[in-house]
Amino acid sequence: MRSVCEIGLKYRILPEGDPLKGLYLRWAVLLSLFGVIGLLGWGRYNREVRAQEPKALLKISSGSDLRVIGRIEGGSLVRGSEGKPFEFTLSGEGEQVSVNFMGEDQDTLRELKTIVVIGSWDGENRHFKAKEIALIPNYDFITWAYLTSLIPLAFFIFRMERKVALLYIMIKEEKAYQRENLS
Amino acid sequence: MATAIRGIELSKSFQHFQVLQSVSIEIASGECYALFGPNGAGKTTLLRIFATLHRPSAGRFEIMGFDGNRERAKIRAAIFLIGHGSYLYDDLSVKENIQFAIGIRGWNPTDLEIKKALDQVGIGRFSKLRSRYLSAGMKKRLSIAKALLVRPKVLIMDEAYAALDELGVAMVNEFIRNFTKEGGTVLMSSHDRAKTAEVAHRVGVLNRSVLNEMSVEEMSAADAIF
Amino acid sequence: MLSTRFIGWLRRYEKWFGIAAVILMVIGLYTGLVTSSADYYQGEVVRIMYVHVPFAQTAMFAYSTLFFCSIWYLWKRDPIVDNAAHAAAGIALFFTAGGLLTGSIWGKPTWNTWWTWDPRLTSFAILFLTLVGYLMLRTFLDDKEKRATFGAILAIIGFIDLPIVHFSVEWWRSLHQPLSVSTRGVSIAADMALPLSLMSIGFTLLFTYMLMVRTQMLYLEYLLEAKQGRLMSEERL
Amino acid sequence: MQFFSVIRWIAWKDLLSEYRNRENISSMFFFAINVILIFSFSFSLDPETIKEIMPGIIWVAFGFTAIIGLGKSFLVEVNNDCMEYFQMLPIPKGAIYLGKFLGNFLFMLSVEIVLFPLFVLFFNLDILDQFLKLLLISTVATIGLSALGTLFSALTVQIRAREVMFPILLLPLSVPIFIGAVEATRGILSGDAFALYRHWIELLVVFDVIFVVVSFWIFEFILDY
Repeated sequence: MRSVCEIGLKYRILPEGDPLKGLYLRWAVLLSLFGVIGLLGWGRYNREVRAQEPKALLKISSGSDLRVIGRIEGGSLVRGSEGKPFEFTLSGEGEQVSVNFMGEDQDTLRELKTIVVIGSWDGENRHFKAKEIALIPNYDFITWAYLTSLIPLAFFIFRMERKVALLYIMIKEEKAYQRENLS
Repeated sequence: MATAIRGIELSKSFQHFQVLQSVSIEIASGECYALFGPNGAGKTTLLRIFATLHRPSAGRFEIMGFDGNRERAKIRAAIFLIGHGSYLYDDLSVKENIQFAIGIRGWNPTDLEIKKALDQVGIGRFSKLRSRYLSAGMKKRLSIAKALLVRPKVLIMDEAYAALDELGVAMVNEFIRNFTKEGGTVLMSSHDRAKTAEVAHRVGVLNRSVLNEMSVEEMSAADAIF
Repeated sequence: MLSTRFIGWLRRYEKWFGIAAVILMVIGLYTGLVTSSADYYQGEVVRIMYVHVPFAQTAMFAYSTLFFCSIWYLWKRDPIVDNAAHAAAGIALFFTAGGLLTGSIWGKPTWNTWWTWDPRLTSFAILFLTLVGYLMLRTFLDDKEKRATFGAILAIIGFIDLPIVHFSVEWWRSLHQPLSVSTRGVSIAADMALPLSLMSIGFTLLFTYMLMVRTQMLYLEYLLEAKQGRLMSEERL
Repeated sequence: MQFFSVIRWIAWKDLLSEYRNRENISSMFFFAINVILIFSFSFSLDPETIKEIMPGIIWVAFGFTAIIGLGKSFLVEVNNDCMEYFQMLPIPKGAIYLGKFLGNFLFMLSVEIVLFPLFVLFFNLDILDQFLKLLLISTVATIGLSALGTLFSALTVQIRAREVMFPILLLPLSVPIFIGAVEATRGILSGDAFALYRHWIELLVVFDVIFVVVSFWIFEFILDY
């Protein structure tokens, strides 16, 4: 069994140039790449997930494909059946809008629950026609999950790579690979 | 004469500190080889490699023709180490300690044999004493008594005379003389040139992890060997 | 015996693994966060899956690597395999912690609790503790061979123990907790399967890359110390 | 038959030393008594609650006993470098493990047997008619605990921070033993039919077999690293 050191002498594995410079450059590119994806995700969130409060809804006259978040008022829910829509009052920040929803009964459709309704708004009648009901958008959990896992991961790998680069530099300076020290 | 111990280019480093560097050594059967050297020269390390307690970082060795890396069990059946450790259990008596140490090797000596061995090393009257009350010299004698009973082919003694009184040294030398006469091989380290000269056939000086061999006469004649 | 030739090989090929991992992860994150649809039951929160599942998978993968490297080390006693095992343990600890963390964050909105004594969660917690014990044991041992061997023993014992832990907790849980909170995976729609598999493969490649880098790191640390140690030994000559 | 004689010699040596100094057993025993006392002060003693928490108390006490007793079991081998002597012996090293394991198992079990009457005394438990079943569970659980504990004791005895490392390694990995033992004990104390907790005993037996075999095989590497 030969010592590790001795074998190390035979195969020159030292890098050319300054390994640290390449490292920083590489990480700058990587971070910007993942930053772009973060921005795209943020854009998608604004476009498709973020929901308005009823108060904001009252300011616009009409629109379609709107997302509104609010709580179903107690006692206001009228369950629909065959062809008849569900009717309920959605409240939030002191304002209320009446909503009707054509569709199947869902677990989420219960009194005092916070939901998101997606549909069109008729400003004159203060009436919202929902075609879909979604869950509350808890994007903060997603954000936290990604940030608390990917940022430490990046940091972990970065430190590792930096250490390797530094070690190569130190070994180069120590001249660990030169034959003269081995009898 | 057959080779009992052969070390080829042995190196050993601890924590990146190189203790031995390419040490080669060859000892014939029936020979007593004494290692000298300053403290920290690597004597104990070399002996412990031959006793299969350490693996060499580089190089290989053979004992009684068995390879030091692959046939360790066979080597272990052939060697016995008298080292710094006493290998005793404080709450067992001297006799029980011997019974245990020999019995676990697969041989149960009779009371008479144990008594004979203990008498020979001069601690026969302490055989019922718990070993926690033994002095360092008595523990050394006890180790030699074990060696007497085990009858190994190769005996490795680290600091052969340490902790022994004059009678003890004479007893050890007598033992080594008989042992080598019967064909056993002794590899020992020592600091006492005069007493070693009485039994050693060859001498090696291990200094700064390099081994220099010389004859006993050269050693006795020299002013200082390291 | 693997040798420094192996380190040279790692140095030459590591970048391809890194690049492939980054490409897959970029596409995976894009499809996962931007284009894929939300889950019918869980809503948007299901997107945590694309980071949690790969983390957990990689942790298991890293621990298996540690196990196989440990067996290999006990068999061949090759120091560089020990470096690889040590590297795998560090990476496994990181991914286990990440898996527990993301799992906890995912658990709050879906099961309305940060922690439940689910067999998988429990085995992961045990895995975490075992890895911490492994790394602590290594720091407390001075002798290089002893450190490698004792670490390998612990890794093997822990790996064998893990399925038993999982099994016993499963039995225990079926006794004490109503299984109303189902912790089984969500059914996977096609446009969810794409980002998930991309991220899984990407993380596997990333792990390979990390293992290569970290093995080099540990080996070089050893080499540097050995170099300094030899200078020390030579001063005596 | 050298294999069995090695086991016998090691166990003989451990039992004889223990008989002479009683260090291990007495420290295990008094530590466990302290745990029981503290528990009996900290919980209200109405019979229903006791039945609910008793299995936990019993196995916490036994767990601490294991940490105290097993953790020290290899100390005596290190004191005079006896580990080195074992390393140099031309015998199968697994036999040394089995010998130490046997000694540890007997110490643990004897402490547990002495402790059961104390549980009856302090907590007014009515377990005497179930004693044989409790003994069975203690035996299978203690085999697993001693198997792991003996191995980890050998692993940690030579390192710094031994007292810290031993429980850190032992406790997480012995989770299945504690789950199985507590559940089976609970089954006995609440008077369930044997079939209801039989699977826990089977789990413990499987654990015992796996870990005795694996430790036996792997112990060689601890002595001959």
